[in-house]
Amino acid sequence: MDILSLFVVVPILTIVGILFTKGLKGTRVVAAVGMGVQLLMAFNLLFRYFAERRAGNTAEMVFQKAYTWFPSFNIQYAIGVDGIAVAMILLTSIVVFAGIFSSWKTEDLPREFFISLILLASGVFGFFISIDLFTMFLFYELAVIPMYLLIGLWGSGNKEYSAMKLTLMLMGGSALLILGLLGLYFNSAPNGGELTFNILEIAKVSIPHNVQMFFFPFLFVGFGVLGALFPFHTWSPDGHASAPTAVSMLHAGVLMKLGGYGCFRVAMYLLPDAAQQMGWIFLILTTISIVYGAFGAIAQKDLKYINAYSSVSHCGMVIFALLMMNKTAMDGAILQMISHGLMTALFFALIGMIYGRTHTRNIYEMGGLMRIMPFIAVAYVIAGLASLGLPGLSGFVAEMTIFVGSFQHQDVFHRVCTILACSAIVVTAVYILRVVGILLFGPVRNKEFETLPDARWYEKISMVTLILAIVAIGVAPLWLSDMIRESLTPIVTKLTAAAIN
Amino acid sequence: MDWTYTLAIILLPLATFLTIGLLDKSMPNKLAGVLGTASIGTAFLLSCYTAYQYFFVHGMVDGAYQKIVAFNMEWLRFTDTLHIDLGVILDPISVMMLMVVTTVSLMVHIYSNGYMHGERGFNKFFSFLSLFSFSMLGLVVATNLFQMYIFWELVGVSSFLLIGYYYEKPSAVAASKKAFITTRFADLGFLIGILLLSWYTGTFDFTELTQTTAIGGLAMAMPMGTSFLGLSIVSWALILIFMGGAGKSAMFPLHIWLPDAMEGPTPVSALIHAATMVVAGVYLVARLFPIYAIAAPDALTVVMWVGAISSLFAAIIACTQYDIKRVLAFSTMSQIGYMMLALGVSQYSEGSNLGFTASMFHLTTHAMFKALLFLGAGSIIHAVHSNSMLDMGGLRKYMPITFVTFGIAWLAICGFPGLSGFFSKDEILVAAMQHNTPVFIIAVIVAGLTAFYMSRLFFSVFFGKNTHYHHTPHESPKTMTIPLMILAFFAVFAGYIPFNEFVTSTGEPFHSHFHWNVAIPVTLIAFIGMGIAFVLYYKESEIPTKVTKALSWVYTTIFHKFYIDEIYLFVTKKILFGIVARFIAWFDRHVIDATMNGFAIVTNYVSVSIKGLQSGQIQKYGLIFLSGAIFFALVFIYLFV
Amino acid sequence: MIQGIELQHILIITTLMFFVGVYGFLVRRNLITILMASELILNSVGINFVVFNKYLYPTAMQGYMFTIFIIAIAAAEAAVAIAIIINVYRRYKTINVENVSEMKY
Amino acid sequence: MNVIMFYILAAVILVCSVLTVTSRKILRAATYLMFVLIATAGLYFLLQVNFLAAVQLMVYAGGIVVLIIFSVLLTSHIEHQFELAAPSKSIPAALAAIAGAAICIASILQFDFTSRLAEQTTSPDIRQFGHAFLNYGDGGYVLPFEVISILLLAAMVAAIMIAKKNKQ
Repeated sequence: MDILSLFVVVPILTIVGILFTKGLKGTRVVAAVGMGVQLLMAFNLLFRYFAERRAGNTAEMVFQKAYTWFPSFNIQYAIGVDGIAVAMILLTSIVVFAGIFSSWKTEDLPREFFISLILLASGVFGFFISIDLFTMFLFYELAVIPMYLLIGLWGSGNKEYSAMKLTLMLMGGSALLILGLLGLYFNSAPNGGELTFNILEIAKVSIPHNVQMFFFPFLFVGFGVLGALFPFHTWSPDGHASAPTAVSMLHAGVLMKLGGYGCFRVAMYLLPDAAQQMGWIFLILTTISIVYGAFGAIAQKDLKYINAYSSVSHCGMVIFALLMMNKTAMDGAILQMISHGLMTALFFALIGMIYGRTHTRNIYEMGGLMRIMPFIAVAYVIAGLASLGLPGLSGFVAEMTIFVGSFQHQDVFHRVCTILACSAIVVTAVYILRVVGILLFGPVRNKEFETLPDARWYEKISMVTLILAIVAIGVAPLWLSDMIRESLTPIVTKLTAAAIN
Repeated sequence: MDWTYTLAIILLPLATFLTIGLLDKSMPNKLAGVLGTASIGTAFLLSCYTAYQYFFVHGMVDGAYQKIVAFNMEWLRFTDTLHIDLGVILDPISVMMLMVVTTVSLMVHIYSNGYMHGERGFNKFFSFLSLFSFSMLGLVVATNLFQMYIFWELVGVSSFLLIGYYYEKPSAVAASKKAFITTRFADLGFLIGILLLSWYTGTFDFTELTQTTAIGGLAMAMPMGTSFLGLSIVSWALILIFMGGAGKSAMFPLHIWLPDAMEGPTPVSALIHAATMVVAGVYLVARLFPIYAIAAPDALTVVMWVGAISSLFAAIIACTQYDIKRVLAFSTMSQIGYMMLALGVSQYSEGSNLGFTASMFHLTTHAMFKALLFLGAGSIIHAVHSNSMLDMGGLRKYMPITFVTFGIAWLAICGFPGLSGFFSKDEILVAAMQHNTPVFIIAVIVAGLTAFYMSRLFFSVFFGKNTHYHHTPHESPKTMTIPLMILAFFAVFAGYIPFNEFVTSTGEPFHSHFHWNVAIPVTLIAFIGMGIAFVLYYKESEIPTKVTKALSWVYTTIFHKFYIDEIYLFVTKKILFGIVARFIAWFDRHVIDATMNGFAIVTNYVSVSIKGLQSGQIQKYGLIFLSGAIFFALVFIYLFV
Repeated sequence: MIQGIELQHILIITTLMFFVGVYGFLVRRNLITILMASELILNSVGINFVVFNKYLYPTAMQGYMFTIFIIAIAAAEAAVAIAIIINVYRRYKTINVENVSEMKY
Repeated sequence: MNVIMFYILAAVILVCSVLTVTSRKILRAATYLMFVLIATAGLYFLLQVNFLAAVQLMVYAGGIVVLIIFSVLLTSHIEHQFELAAPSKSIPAALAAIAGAAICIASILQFDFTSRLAEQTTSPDIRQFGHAFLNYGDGGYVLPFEVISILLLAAMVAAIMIAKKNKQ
C-alpha cells in the first residue's frame, strides 16, 4: 500500500473497527486510536516528503500513483502530493484528532456519530491527495454529505433548517463545480488525443481563451461557496451555530479550506488566463468579505455566530491573497488556511466546552469565566490573540505574508484593496477583545456558574494539540513557508505567463 | 568580538515567562518573585556589561559608534529580498535603551515583590512582567522594521494583559481593551508604512535603510516622487510609521488610552506606561531618524508639531485632574511630546543634531524620575487605598522615605537646577530655540505648566489639609522603598551622563555647552509655576475653588480632556460599532441570507404550484394525456401536412 | 368484407366506440366501471385490426392474430385489475378512485 | 341482408357503449357491456372471421364480463345508484372525447381507402389459425403465443396472490 492511499484506508479501517464496538467507550477509543495513527502518518509523510525533496526529487508532485478505474472516460484514481497538500493533510489530521477528543462525551448514537465524522475526514484526506479532478470531486462530495447527517442529527437549535441550508448551498456549489470540471475535461486535449481529468496533464496544455473565460466562474464560484466567498457565505453562520462541536471544528477548520485549495489548485492553476482577467471581480468580493465579516462579527451575541463571521473574514483573506497571484501572497493564503484552520478549530472546541457547561452561547449571559474555568479561558485568549494576529502565533505569520505579498502588486487597485484588507486587523481586534472582555473578564454574571468545572483531561488534549500547532507555526514558520513557497512555483509560473499575455 | 551573549538579555525574560506562566499555580509565589527578579537582574548586569563593552572597550570606529549586528537569523521569507529576521543590533541608542529598560524593569520587579504581595495572581503578574520585558528588549534590539513590528505587537499585548490584570473590574477590562484597540489602530498605520517603505526600498533592515553616504545622503534610493497631497511617498510612509509610534507613545490624537491605562497595577504603570513602552514611539523615530531627517523633512515636521501639541495639551489637562496616577499619565504624555518635539527640531547634519541627543537624554532621565514618581505614587496608594488626591494630604509625616524620594523626582521633573531633568530639558529647549520659535514658546509654556501641576500634586499630597485617615498610613516595606531610593539616585545623577559623547544621530560625538541664556529664564518660569502651586496648595485654601468657579466652562472642558474621549466613543461605539456593524449584521441576515432563502422559497413555491398536476388521479392524467395527444395531432395534421 | 359496407363506416363506428370508452374512462369514479370503459377501448381497437386485415390485406393473418392477443391480454388485465380492485375494496371499503389517493405525490 | 345486419349491430354497439359509460347502476353497465361485446362478435361473424368471433364470445362475453359481474357483486351494492358525474369533470372529458373523435373521423374520411382495397377476399378458417399459431417459420406466431400463455399464467398467479387475504 502506498503511503498516500493509507490516508484514505486508515479512516475506513477505523470505521470498520467502530462497527465492531459497542457503546461510547469502545467507539471513542477506536476513533481516537485511528485518528492518532492518522496524525502520526501525517508527520511521517511530512518527513518523507522532506527526505524526498532533499534527495533531489523536483517533480511537481511526489509519491505519485495512478490506477484507472473507469476507462471509458479515462477517470483515474491518481494521487500525489506537493508541499501544499502535505501541509493541508497535516492540518486535517491535527484538527480531526482534536475533534475526536472534543466529542469524547457524545452520548446519543456515538457509533454513528464517529462513523460519520471519520467518513467526512476521509473525504477530506482523499481530496487533498487526489490529482485527478473526478476523483477529487468524488471525495469532495464524500466530505460534504455526512455533514448533513451530522448537523441534522447531532446539532442543536434550528438544526434541520441549518443542515438543509448548508447542504443545499454546498450542493449548489458542487453543481457549478461539476460543470466546470466537465468543461475542463472536454477541453483537456485541444490538439486531439485522449481526454483526461488529471490536473498535471491538463496543466500542460493551454486551454483556449474563450473556454477559460466561460468555465472559470463556474469553478471559482463553485469552490468559493465552500470557501465562504461573499455573498455565498450565509450557510456558514447558521451551519456553524447548529453543528455539534467536532463538526464545527472540522467544517470551519478543514472543509472550508477545500474551497480555497480548489480555487487555486483547479480554477487558477488550470485556467490562468481567465484568472488574470476576471480576478478583479472576485478581488472586490473578497475585500468585501474581509471587512464585512469582521464588522458582522462585532454586532453578534452568539459565540458561534461571532466565530462564523470571523471565519468569513479570515477565509475571505485566503481567497483575497490567492487572487493577488504572486508567490508571497499565495504563500500567505495557504499559511492563512492552515492558521485559520487551527485557530478556528480551537475556537469552536472552546465554544463547545463552554456551551457544554453553561448551556448558553449568549455572551451577555456569561462573564468572568476566567476565574471559574481558567484553563479554557486562557486557551480562549490564546485563540483570540492568534485570530487578531499576535506575533508568535500562527495568525501573524499568515497575515503578514499576505499583506507583504499583496503589496507587491504594483497596481493601485490592488493596493487599495490591500489597505482595506489590512484595516480588518483593527476590527478583528475589536470583536475579539469585545468577546474576551465580556465573556472571560469582568465579574461573574450568573451565580450558578460559580461551581462549573474546568477542562477535563480529554478536553485538555484537544486544546493543547491545537495550541501547540498554533504556537509551532507562529514561532518557527520558515520551514512551512518554504515548503509551500517551493510548491507554488509551477502555479505562479503559469499565472505570471498568463499575465504577460 | 563576540556579541552573541547579548541574546541572553532577551531570552532570559522569555524563559522566565514560560517557566512561571506554564507552572503558574504549582509554583510558590515567593519563588516566582525571586525567579523573575533574578532573571531581569541578570539581564541588567549583562546590559551593563554590554554597555561597557560597546562604549569603552569596542569604542568608536572611524570616529563614530558603529552599528553592530550581534546576531541575526532569518525567521520568515517573503520574497527574495524581503525577509523578517530576528536579531540583535547594538548601536548607541539600542544600548542606551537596554540600560533604561533593564534598570527600570529591575526596579519594578523588586518593587512588585512588595506591592503585589498576597495578590491572587501574583505568579501571573510576574510572568506577564517577564513577557513584557522580553518584548520590550526585543523591540529595542530589533535589526529590522518587521522585527520591531513583531515586538511592538507583543509589548502591546503584554500591556493589554497587565492593564487588565484586575480582570474582574469592568473599568480595568474596558481600559485594557481601549489601550489595545487604539494602539492597534495606530499599528495599522505602522504596518502600511512598513509595506510602503519596504516595497520601494526592498528591505526591512535598519542598517541598510539608514546607511548614509559620505556626503550626508542616504545610501538607499528613497521614493521621493510626489504622490498624494503634495507629499512624497517616503514622507507618507514615514508619517504612517510615525502614526504607529504616536499610538504607542500616546501622542495627540491617539492618546486616549493612556490615562485609562492607569487602571493597571501601579508598578505596571511605572514600567510600561511611564518609562519604557510609551517611549517606543520616540525610539522608533530615533531608529529611522536618518530617513526622517534626510529624505522626509515633511514627516519630521509632523513629528515636531504632534509632539509640541501633545505636550501642551497634556500639560493643560494635567493641571485639572485629581487622580494621582492620571496626573502622572498626562505628565508622561506631555514629556514624551517633549521628546518628539526634540526629535522634530533636530537634523541629521553635524552641528544641528542637538535635538536628537536631547531627546534620547530626556528619554533616559524621564524614565528614571517618572518611574520613581509612579512607584512613589504606588507607595502612597498602597498606604491610603485611594487614587484620588482629594483623599490625601499631609502624608509627609507618615511616609518619610516616600516623601523624600518623591520630592527628588518632583524637583527633577520641574527642572530644578542640578537634577537630571534640568539638563535634559535644557538641551531640548536649546534645540527648539535654534530651530523653530513657535515650538520653542510652546516648550517653555509646557515647562512652566509642568512645574505647576507637579507641584500641585506634590503639595496637595504631602502637605495641604490634614486628612483624617481610617487606617493610619505607614511607610511601605523595604522591597518597595529600596527601588525608590535607587531610582532617586538615578533621578539626581542621570543628568551628569555626557550624552553628547555617546548618543548622537550620526554616532559621532559632538561638543555641547550649557546655554545659560535659555536655562535661567526657563528655570525662573518653572519657579513661578512652583510658586503658584505653593500658594494655592501648600495650605488648604479657597483660592483653587474660586479659580475653577471663575473659569467654569473652560475648566470643565479641560477637566473632561477636551471631550476627545467622548468624540472617539461617539465615532466608534455609536457610529462604527453601533450603526455600521449592526447594519451589516442586519443586512447579512435580512438581505443576503434572505436572498439565498428566497431561492429556496421560490423553488418550493414552484414545486407546490405544479404539484397539483401530479395528483395521483389516473383520470386527470388521462385527460391531460388525451388533451396533449389531440393537441399534437392537430399540430401535426393541420400545421405540417 | 361485408358486401355494401364501406371500410370508413366501420371505422367511424369503432372510433365512436373508442371515444365513448375514453369518455367513460375519464368520467367514471367507480374502478370497475373504469375497467369496463377500458374494455370498450380495447374492443374497438380489436375490431379495427380485423377490419383492416379483412379489407386491405385479405391474405395476411396479422390483424386477426393481433386481435386474439388483445383479447388474451384483456383477459389477463381484467383478472389482475379485479384482484387489485377487490384488495382496494378490502382496505378502503370503497372503490371510488377519488377516495383512493394515498399514493398521491 | 348484410347491410341491415351491420347497421343493427352498429346501432347496438354505439347505443350500448354509451349506456355502459353513462348508466348509473353498475350491474346494468356490466350488462350493456356484455351486449357491446356480443355485438362485436356478431360483427366478426359478418366479417366471416368465425374463429375470432368464437373467441370473442367465449373469452370476452363469457369470461371477462362474468369476472366483472363477480367483482361487482363482491364490492358494490346492486341497488346503489351512482351520482351523476360532476360537470367540471364530465364536460372537459366530453369535449376532449368529441374533439378526439372528430379528428379521427375527419382523418378517416379524408384518407383514400378505395385505391387500397383488395380485389378478392378470403376468409381464414380455423386450420389457418392453427397453423399460424404453432408455426415458427415465416408468418408463424409461436413465440407471441407462448409469451401470451406465460402472461396469462402469470396474470392468474398474480390475481390469486393479490386477491388472497393477508394473514394477519
